[in-house]
Amino acid sequence: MTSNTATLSGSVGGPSLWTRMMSGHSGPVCVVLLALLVLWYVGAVFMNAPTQIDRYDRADQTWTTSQLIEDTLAQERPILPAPHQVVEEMYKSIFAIKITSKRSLVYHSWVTLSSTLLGFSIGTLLGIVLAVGIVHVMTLEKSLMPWVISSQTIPILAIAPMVIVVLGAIGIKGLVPKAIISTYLCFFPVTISMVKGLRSPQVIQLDLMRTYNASKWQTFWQLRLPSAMPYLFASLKVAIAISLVGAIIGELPTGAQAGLGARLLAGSYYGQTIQIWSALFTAAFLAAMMVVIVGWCERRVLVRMGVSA
Amino acid sequence: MTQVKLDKFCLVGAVAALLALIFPLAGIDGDTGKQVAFVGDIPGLASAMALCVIAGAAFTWIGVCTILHAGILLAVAVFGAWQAIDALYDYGVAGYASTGFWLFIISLWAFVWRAIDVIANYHSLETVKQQSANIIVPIAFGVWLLFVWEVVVSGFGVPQVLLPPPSMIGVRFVSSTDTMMADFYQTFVKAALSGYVMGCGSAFLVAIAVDRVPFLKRGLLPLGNMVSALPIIGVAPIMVMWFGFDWQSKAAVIVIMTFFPMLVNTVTGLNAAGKLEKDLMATYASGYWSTLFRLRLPAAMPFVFNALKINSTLALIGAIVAEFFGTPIVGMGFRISTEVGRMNIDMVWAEIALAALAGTAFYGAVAYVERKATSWHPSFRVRRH
Amino acid sequence: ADDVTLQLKWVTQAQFAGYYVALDKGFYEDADLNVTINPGGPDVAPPQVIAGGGADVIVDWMPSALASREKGVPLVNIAQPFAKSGMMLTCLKETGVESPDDFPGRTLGVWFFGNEYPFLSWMSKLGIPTDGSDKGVTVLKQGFNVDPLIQKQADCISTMTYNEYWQVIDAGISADDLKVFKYEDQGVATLEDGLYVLEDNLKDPAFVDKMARFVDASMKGWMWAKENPQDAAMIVLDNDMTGAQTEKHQVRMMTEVAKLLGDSGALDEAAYQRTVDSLLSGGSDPVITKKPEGAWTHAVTDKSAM
Amino acid sequence: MPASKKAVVDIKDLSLTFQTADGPVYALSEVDLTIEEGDFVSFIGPSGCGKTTLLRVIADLEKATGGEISINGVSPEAAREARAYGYVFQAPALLPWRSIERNVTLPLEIMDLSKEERIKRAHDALKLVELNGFEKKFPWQLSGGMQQRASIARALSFDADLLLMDEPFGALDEIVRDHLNEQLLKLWARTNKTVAFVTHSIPEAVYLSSKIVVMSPRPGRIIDVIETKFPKDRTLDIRETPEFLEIAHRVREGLRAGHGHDE
Amino acid sequence: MPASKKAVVDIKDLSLTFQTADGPVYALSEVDLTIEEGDFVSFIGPSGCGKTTLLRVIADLEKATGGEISINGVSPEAAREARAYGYVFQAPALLPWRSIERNVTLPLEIMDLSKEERIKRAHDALKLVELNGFEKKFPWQLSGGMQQRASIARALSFDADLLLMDEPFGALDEIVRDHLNEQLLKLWARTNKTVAFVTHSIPEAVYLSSKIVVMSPRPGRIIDVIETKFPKDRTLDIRETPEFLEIAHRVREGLRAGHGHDE
Ligand SMILES: Nc1ncnc2c1ncn2[C@@H]1O[C@H](COP(=O)(O)OP(=O)(O)OP(=O)(O)O)[C@@H](O)[C@H]1O
Ligand SMILES: Nc1ncnc2c1ncn2[C@@H]1O[C@H](COP(=O)(O)OP(=O)(O)OP(=O)(O)O)[C@@H](O)[C@H]1O
Ligand SMILES: Cc1ncc(C[n+]2csc(CCO)c2C)c(N)n1
Ligand SMILES: [Mg+2]
Ligand SMILES: [Mg+2]
Repeated sequence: MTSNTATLSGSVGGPSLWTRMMSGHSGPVCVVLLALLVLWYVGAVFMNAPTQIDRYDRADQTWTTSQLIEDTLAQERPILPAPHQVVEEMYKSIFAIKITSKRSLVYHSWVTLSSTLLGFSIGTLLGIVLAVGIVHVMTLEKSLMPWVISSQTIPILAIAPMVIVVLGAIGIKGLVPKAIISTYLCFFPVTISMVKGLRSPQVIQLDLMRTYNASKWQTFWQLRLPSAMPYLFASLKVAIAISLVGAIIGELPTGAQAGLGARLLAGSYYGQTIQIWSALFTAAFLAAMMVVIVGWCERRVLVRMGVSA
Repeated sequence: MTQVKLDKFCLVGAVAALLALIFPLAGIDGDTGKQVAFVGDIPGLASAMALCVIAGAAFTWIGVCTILHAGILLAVAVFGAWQAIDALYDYGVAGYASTGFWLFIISLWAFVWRAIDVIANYHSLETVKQQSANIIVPIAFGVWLLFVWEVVVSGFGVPQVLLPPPSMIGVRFVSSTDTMMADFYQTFVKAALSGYVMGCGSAFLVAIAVDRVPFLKRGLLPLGNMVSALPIIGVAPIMVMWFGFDWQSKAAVIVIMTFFPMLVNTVTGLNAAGKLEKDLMATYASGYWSTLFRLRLPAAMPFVFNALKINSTLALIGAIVAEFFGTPIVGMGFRISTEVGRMNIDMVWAEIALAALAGTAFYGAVAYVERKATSWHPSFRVRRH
Repeated sequence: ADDVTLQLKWVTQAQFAGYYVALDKGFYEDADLNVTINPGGPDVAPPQVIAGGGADVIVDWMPSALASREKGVPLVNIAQPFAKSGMMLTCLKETGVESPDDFPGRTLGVWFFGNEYPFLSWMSKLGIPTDGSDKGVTVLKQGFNVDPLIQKQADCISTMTYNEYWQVIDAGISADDLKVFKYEDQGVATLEDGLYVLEDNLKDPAFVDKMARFVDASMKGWMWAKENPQDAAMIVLDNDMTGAQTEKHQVRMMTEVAKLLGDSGALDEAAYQRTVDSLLSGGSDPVITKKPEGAWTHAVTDKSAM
Repeated sequence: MPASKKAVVDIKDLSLTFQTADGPVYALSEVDLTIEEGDFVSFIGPSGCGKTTLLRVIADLEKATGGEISINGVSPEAAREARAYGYVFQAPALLPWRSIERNVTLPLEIMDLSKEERIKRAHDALKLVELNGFEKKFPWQLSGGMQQRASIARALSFDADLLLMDEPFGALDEIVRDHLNEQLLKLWARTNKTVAFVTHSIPEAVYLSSKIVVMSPRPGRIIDVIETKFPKDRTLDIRETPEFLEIAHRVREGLRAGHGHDE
Repeated sequence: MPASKKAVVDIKDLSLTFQTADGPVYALSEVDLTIEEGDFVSFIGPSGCGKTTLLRVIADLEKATGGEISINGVSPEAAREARAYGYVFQAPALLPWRSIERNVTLPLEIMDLSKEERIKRAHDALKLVELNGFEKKFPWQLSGGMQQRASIARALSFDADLLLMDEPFGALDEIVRDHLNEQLLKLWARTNKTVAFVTHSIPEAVYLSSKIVVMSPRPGRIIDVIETKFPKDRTLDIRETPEFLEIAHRVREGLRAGHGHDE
């Protein structure tokens, strides 16, 4: 790291770039990434070593440590694939292949992303609507809330096939069933947070609206919703990640024909760890991108709401 | 005010019950070509419908004002529900239910909803009364949901391999307690709880570390997003590969699932303290840790509990789902996937019910602690408006 | 053309090559059928799908189909393309497992989700408890792949002759290092991939006719696939939406699957009887409790033979 | 009391007890009071004696636990629903995500006034409290006194017939305070509004009011009601009149008695 | 000025500009001021003139954009870290999750005092502001004035040599205010503390201070510094002395000039 610092600052003639980089996001991310990368390589060597040694033994082959390290990082089905293997696979399946091809991760990402986005939109809407109902209607709070919670304790993977079958039987196929499963998973964090957020206005602020005899609706728009914004965005970041997971889960019972879920499944079915990891990383990357977008919206909204930087 | 306010729900209930008496109760049997059953043949059901018409009409006028009224409505509804079940199973309406039957169910729905509404808005200074009202509402609502489920499944003749009626699930639940206890111990106690504690705990600590070291905040948080988004079904096989078949791999999956919600909420919460309060601490030259414990953590608590609540449900789901990818032959997830394959869907639902029960209780416990720990938060105060 | 929806038991692979070939080569079209093939997966239960109206005909294993029949899904076998079982238990030689006598105390990987019946009846025939006790075996619910064997989390795992076995080989373990127990050889084989429909539908002659044409065309597909394993594998690959299958693996699978196929699609009554007996003899926990009635018919295969 | 005058606030034997974790707090007890149309009533009393609570009961923000109260002949709830009053809270209670201007237009939005009307009213009200030029600032960019003034502007823009003001000028310097006192008096003289006004300043109370209510603490009671006879269009000069000083003295004595009562 | 006295606060040509979305706000400009040990300095000026800002700069809660400032000879930051001052904010700033007593003991906890010592000091401070009996209540169960007093008690219990008080008595009635004025004077006379005190009340400023700083707004400037010659152990009687009235007049004139300057 230190030599890195030296060359970097030396080459641009001053420490300013370095400090500027480190005070932004990219610099720290790179450093942390680098650290993780090193850890990962070490981990890969250690986790893959036993099977590799096993293989040497079976082949009655003698081996040296450097050879071992080299081989553990180049296995076909490693327990933990090395970063460069994953990158290589991702490069192959993202850039080296036509994006319309079934082997292109871009194609599969798009399949998953479309149901994620649909599910996320419906889920967010549903989550907010439920929260609004719960905050405003005492009966709903007392009767519905416990069941909303219970609904989340139902293992979705168990009922996803039944959902798909039932929806399929009434003619709903394709994108929608997957989106529904994604909705089911992601509406909950939104509901919980929004219930909290919509109840977070100060007592005096609620009193103020009351003196205006503001309708529930007006109090909602003018006071409750703005106060709930920090809660909403925190939950949206969680929800978008979860809705991606939901979309992937939804892909399994449809015969896992396409999408990142199908890739994951096919990968684990054939023990192709590299394929699993590259699908996994693509999914994580997608989610991170979406979280970044939500974060960007959050900042825009907060700035409009006059929150100081 | 001289004008009488008509109670809409009771009106709907009365009218629906009246129509239920007129419309056919059941459809035509495909084999015999005859109507399956008539209201006239079932005295219990007929009287229940008549009762609904009378009670509905009466309450439409006088309104449902007191707990006693609500109780009477509930009692009428319970009697009606009992008769409806009777008609389904003893008079062969199951699978052939028609307009009349469903109208009757709608009538019952109107009564139940109105009664629940009244009880939910009940206020009493006596805590015992208030609390029993608070408990009755979700239970009545839940029992009602189960009833609707039973009636819809039986009434439409849904194949039980798709969705069994709750009565069947209940029988299964009671008759397989041994298996279910073992599954529960494996999945909930061993896997879910330990994963939850480790996941939430580590995320909390990381959140504090991230907050303490701005470098990490900027470097780790964006990557944390990515970890959270690792889809469980991709991670679970890997965890089984790494940590073996037993509960440890499930706990690992849960750690990954619960980590991010906790991280995001805690980091958000740590920034929730007001500017004035921060200034106050600054005037005391309060050190980092002192400010953390005295100001920022208390202010963060509402957010932290948010995450704890969300995670309480995620943990159980995670444990169950992870068991789909390899387990010893015990556990709720194992049982669910195996029994689906065996077409024992009632057992599947019994396990799901157990999961829901455990998860809800878990959530309830967290919510209870939240209420105790953050009673100062505006959301727990002043609920008059 | 008549619409037919076929629900497979597993993902798109050469195990189902016959149907894909029939679709691809226009055999179905020739029979005036408009066939949709839905792949299955680890959590798709074909009996559930057909009961929910999601398919007209399904591919299932007989133990699972008969168990479902007892649970109220009236499945009837109308054809049995696979005459032989491809199930095996594959052990690492180095663990010292030589014969079934060595099983007690071992950890065995087993597929569940309705695929555990053959294993359970085998164990009950051997008199080995599966509860993890000293004299019994410890059973693991095996996941999707062969990792438990390679990582030595299990002494033996379930494999199919046409699939997982080759994955073990691909993982760098030579055939010499493995000890396999074929269910066929152990005399506990049960019938695998067959075609099943709902009993009620068979009352309708038009449906029987449709199925006859379907089975006929499917068997044509199977015969073509058997003769042209290379091309059949390519057709399967074309139909694999995940893009995850490899040509090498599918060709090999096709070759192996071909060895399991029967001469005609008709169910062999003797084999049926053997399966039923094996399932009934499941000790304290038999897979089915009574002899099934009307669980198969030759009505369809007879008609297609004409 | 001429019978022709309409009672805007009519309180009989009002009491209010807060239930807290460590026992009840008797905030108000045996309060009898009539505020007539066009009255300017000041409430004065030791800190914690129940002034805010009384105003909150009038505004239907708190429910009395005993006694009777009617506003314009109807219940406080009905009065609130008819938007019968404007309220200035003791704390500014500005919404942090709205600029000052939009904080002032908030009640007008809720009343569904047209945009021009809102802007116009906000502009006038802000000018009255000398905050013109700060329309686009956010609350946290204002000093304490300026926030207080913004909240006064908000209540004034609302233009209700009954004004409930809880220490509106507490955080202001003498000059601004005098100026606002004057403006308030003018407004009162011009519009025949009824004002209930909490203050801690005896001169302010005497200068502004037609009636001064002196309260004593725990439980909050009314211990003196003093009517002043100054004309509505009074000026600051009256502060030097003996009548003024006499009333101020009486109020001070009442206050002192209230304190003695407590400690 | 006797050279022997130590300068506690030393400000030279201080200026502070806030950058806001719609242009800079000049909050302070060319401020020169020395506060010596044992001084009681009152700041008075129109609302929004920069009094709070100045106190915040002294407390190192805001960084000056120009000029120099030292506290006890060191930078404000170092002074803050040495816990050189106690600060009473314009708003009460009580933590909602702590009872009144625990709000008062908060700084003492931070200073790691023993539990008995904390309770004792909190008890004394609460007694001083007449809040005994409210130890176990939570902030939202207190009236506005009581909250303000709780925050004063918190600052007093801290017992720093320099007290920064931003309108501490704004929300209090005359009697309590007089009482607290007296207590504060006693404390000051007894301990030789240095006090910087923002107020809007001219009599209060004159009564309490050894030095009155009159400010004018936008940009906040010091337009007059008036020294009073009353002894430290003065009583309320001095309010009737001609000297008192003269100073009060001078302050009022200064204030008025400041206002004129602006509008
Ligand atoms: N929500 C509450 N719960 C419990 N006690 C309360 C509550 N609100 C006020 N009180 C108590 O009621 C009493 C009267 O409070 P109130 O706010 O009316 O005083 P006030 O006259 O406005 O005082 P101040 O001049 O300080 O604002 C106080 O003793 C206070 O502690
Ligand atoms: N954070 C900020 N951003 C922008 N402007 C600010 C900020 N804080 C204060 N100001 C401006 O600085 C000026 C001085 O504010 P300050 O709070 O010091 O006034 P003050 O003298 O304490 O007034 P008051 O007596 O009303 O409390 C005001 O015009 C205010 O609008
Ligand atoms: C969860 C799970 N269940 C079964 C199999 C095994 N499998 C692979 S192909 C096949 C035949 C189906 O036609 C079977 C049973 C598995 N790998 N994972
Ligand atoms: Mg008050
Ligand atoms: Mg100020």
